[in-house]
Amino acid sequence: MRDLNAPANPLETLAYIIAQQIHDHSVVYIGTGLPMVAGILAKKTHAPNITIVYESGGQDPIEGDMPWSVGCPFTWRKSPTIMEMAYSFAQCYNGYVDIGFLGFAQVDRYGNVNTHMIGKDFHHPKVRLTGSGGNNDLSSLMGNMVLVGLQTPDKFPEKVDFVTSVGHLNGGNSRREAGLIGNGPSAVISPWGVYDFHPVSKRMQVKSLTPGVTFEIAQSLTGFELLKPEGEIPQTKLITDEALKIIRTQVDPRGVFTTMPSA
Amino acid sequence: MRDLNAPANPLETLAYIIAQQIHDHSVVYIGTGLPMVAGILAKKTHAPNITIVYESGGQDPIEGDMPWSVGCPFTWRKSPTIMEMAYSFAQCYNGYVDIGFLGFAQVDRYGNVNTHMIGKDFHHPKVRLTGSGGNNDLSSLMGNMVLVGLQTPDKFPEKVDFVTSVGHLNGGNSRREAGLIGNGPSAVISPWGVYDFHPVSKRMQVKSLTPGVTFEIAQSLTGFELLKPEGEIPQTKLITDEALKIIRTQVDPRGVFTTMPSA
Amino acid sequence: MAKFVYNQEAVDNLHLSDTSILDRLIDFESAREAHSKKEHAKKDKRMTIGEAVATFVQDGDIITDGGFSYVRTPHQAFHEVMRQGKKNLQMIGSPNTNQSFFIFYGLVDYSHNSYSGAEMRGIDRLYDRALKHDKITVLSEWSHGGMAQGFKAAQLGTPGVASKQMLASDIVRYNPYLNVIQNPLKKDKDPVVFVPALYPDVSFIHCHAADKYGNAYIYGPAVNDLAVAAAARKVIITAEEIVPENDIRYNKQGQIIPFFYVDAVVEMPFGALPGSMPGCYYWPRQWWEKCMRWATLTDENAKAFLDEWIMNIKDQFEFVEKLGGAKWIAEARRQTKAAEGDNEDIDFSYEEFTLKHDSGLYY
Amino acid sequence: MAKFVYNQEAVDNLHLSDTSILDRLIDFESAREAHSKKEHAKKDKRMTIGEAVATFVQDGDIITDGGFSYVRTPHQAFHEVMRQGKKNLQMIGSPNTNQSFFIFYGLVDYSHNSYSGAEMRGIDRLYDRALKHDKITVLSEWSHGGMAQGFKAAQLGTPGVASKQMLASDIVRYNPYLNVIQNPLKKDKDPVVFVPALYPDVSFIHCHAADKYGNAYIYGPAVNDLAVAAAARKVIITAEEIVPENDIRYNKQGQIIPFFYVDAVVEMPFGALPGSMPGCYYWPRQWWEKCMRWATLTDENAKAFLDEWIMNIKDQFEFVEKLGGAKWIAEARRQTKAAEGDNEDIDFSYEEFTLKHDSGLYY
Repeated sequence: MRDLNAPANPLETLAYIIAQQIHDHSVVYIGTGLPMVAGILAKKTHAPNITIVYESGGQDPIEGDMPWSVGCPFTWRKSPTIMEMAYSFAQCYNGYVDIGFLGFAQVDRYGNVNTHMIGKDFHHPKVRLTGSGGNNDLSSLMGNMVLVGLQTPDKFPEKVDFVTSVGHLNGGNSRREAGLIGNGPSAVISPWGVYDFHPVSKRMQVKSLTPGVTFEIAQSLTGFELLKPEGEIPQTKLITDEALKIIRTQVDPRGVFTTMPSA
Repeated sequence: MRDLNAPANPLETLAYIIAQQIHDHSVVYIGTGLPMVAGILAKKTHAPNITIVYESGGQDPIEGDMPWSVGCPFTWRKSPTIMEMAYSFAQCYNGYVDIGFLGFAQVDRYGNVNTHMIGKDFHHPKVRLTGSGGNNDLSSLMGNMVLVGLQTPDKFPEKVDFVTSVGHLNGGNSRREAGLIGNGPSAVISPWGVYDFHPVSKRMQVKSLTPGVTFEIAQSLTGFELLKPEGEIPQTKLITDEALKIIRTQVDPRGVFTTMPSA
Repeated sequence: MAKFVYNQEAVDNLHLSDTSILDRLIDFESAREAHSKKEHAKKDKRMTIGEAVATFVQDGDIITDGGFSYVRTPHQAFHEVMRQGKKNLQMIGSPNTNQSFFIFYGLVDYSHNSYSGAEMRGIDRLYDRALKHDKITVLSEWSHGGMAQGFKAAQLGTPGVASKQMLASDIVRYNPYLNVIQNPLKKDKDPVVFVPALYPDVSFIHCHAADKYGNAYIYGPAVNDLAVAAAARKVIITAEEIVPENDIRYNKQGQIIPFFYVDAVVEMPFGALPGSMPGCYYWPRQWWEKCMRWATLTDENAKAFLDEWIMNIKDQFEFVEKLGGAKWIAEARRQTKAAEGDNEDIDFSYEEFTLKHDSGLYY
Repeated sequence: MAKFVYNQEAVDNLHLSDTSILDRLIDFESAREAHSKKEHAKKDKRMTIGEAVATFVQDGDIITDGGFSYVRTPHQAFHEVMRQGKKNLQMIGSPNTNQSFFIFYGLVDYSHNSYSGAEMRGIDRLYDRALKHDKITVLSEWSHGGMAQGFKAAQLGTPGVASKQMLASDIVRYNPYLNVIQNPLKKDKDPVVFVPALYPDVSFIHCHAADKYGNAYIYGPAVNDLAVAAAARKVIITAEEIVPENDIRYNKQGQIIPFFYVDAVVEMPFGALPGSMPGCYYWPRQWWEKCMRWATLTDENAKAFLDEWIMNIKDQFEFVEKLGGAKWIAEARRQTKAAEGDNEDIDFSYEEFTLKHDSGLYY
């Protein structure tokens, strides 16, 4: 059992912020980890009528525990149907999915994502990561991708080490000219801020910041120049006590994804 | 109940000859009509270990009545699986099907088939026929297609009115050069003869003729020049009493496909 | 001005002066937009077939059916479309069952063909006459497999697939959607047909069971239906029965259409009549024999027959009563179960309809 | 001399000097020939996993698995491949579960990647080290969806499909199989990735039930398995149980592989261990935690762990005994049924493996 009185940790905060992106009545494509927490939190709070879709084929499972994998039984618990993988992604292409959430190891100013490797040499990387999984597919096909991850200058670099998934490519209309579908990523969410993209240049800009984080702090945690919006920067809405309790008691009671990693 | 003592009619004869093309242990793709009779006859006689596949998806049904359509329950009676239509045809592309049987309204010297129309004007044909159905698909993909139909100079014309399905196209290597799969049709079967194709020119040649039919008669029933094989022309093996009885009592006892049409 | 690049030889052969009529079938952007704008939440979508057709079928739509020929085709929904007298429709399907009835009553102007007719029961003489009298314009010829690939391409989320089907045949010369390209993997010449993803406007799919949200279950051959359900801009489910959502979740496996593809759910027992419905009822064979052997002989016969069985009928229950009511229901169920191996074998012989003999019984 | 046209930028980026190593994965002609030459009649294909691997896996083959990550992956069949010490294998799969174990023991030289790792349990440190020490050559990078389209293209009988996935990413720059072409339907520039049909040599698929001929039934997510079963030159089915043919015919619906795709049928209860098997058993979570958190830390740890659980084990029954035998079986069944909604909800908490705490219990 988790300590219900401890202050919210960054992962819980993040899960809450992600959940706020989800509108009720939508079809939501969920990647592994925090997006699962967020999707289930949203369904248990402000968005009870959403339908969750997973890449291994489960969709619209009945309520149960937190899935430990996108193929876990909790992702297809009494699903009306389980899609073959190719068809599951195709639902994004065909316009049936309203919003998608995926993680990143690195993201650049145009929302291009790297989950392949850290380092400059493909053959001898500093660290080899997982590769695409479904990350590229959703990014290529979705009109409304939300990218979720930690924020440091290394994780928000000038240029990602490998473009696993195209966001707004080189900005402007370059994504569309390259033939990709949909409008590309709509937001990037880190524990320190929520970012979106300038409507014309498609450069990443601050949308709201976590209380206590100034634009200068956010910039110092970013490896490229962030765009600053006009006027005062809104504060990201903090996690409510109620949402925190729901995460700890109902959504992720064993803290699979929302406790800080142990060894 | 059918008269068991009547002499074999042309349709029964044809069904028997078709059945002889089927080797045991093979996977057989069956079109509507006489090929169904032939396939079931083969399974009940010399080829008990064949597996029958139908275009609407049924395959390997348990024994039952004669199907009245390629979508009829008897084509998927307790089938282990029923394929979606696209996948059913793909089994031919992928090499899982050993032989296929289809009908024609017209066939030319290279085994090109017409099931679209009789006449020269697509917009105002003398008769509009069914169109392709699966005819083109099997012809495009199979290495061993057998074409089955009636034989008159109009039905074996110099040039078919519409190339629904490519056989050997313009002869020689033209089928392969056009990009089609497999070796093209291996035989044409009519009540009067069994024909195959010259190995180099791919022109239709006589393989065997029904007893009583001479090369000259066969030629007179053909709208193009038939190739005559070296030496004596073999006689097509006549339907046996046993096979005739099996057709009339077990395969098609109501004569759906093997009695001559009434009004 | 057409949006797409069409096979010009086919455009010429088909005498199409304005190719923009071809656009919508392959217009992915508008299909994606339609899919994204439809209701995505679980809402009760039940309505009558009359409401569903009035709401979701517009004049000019490209409509398609599910099922295959005699099997699980949404005939009764189609009959309602005919009764509502929609205009300028295009039809596409493998096969295009019922198309010639629509043409006969002036609803359908354009056809995309892969097969018309009734297999061994003969060619479609109504379609033949319509063609000769310029009542129908063919927009594209297909093979069953080629059209199936077009629907599958849509379901699979691809702009199109390379095909070895239809290549070098006259079908390609009468299909503006098919462009022959070089296989990009091959050094030597290797032509393939590029089959585009196909997006009909309205798909009717008759299912065994659906919940009120649209999750819909099919037993027996699915044919192209799972693909067409994903592709069509509007999906109307007619179902033998409406079941609780949990029946789909707990009891059904295999061929299921997800609810968020679906626009309307219609409870419609006997909705496949006069076709057969796997597990439920066999086809009335004499009905088809009378249709093919007598009704299609002349336009007068056709009008009498189709008026009697389609235009002047209120709903499918009247159709069943005309077939023989309760006795027909029991016999048709026994027949299909026997054919499928779920009833002890029975004698399938019957009094065939011929021009000389109409028993008035249709089973 | 390679048979196909490869994306030269990717060939250069991957430092491939001889591209003929790439050919077999997309060599349709040889796949078709293999399919056409295999046994097409119903024969009893039962054999042990040892016989199946010895007969159907050759050095140099491209092997693929079924299932997804922890779920229904044919781990125990893979363990036998490792014990038999096959060489120069290529691996492809979405994800490529187990690949790094193969590389560690020197069986696999080439990989086709769409994902390696264990989701939230971390990156694959064994694969990371293998790459840095030049023990593995990457032949192609994919997305899950792109690879799935390649398998589907094979099942669908097409040389390839146009895709909007992977476009403009570095994946295309590290995948020689992907050529970017113009969408033939569009007047304006519209790039698409041509994804070729993929034909692995050997596919292992772990199923719930198979008959002795090879008709095989899958419950739960099918992922890519129906496609891979149609595509692979050789298909080895391992099954939780061997059922009479009539059980498939009368009782099973949905995801079924037809017998004539199949070369070997292996009765193999617990064949998905240490993964989970829908309806049958849950995954041993601590086993994976020990694997990811301890075994992959150093090569010494890896050898100790993999020797203990794979190389020095006779069969899956020994594996089960090490997990806890009968008690594990009962608990794992209860867990998966509860997760799937078929057992009353239970408490899923457990003693997590950490570097400081190994309970020795793996459920």
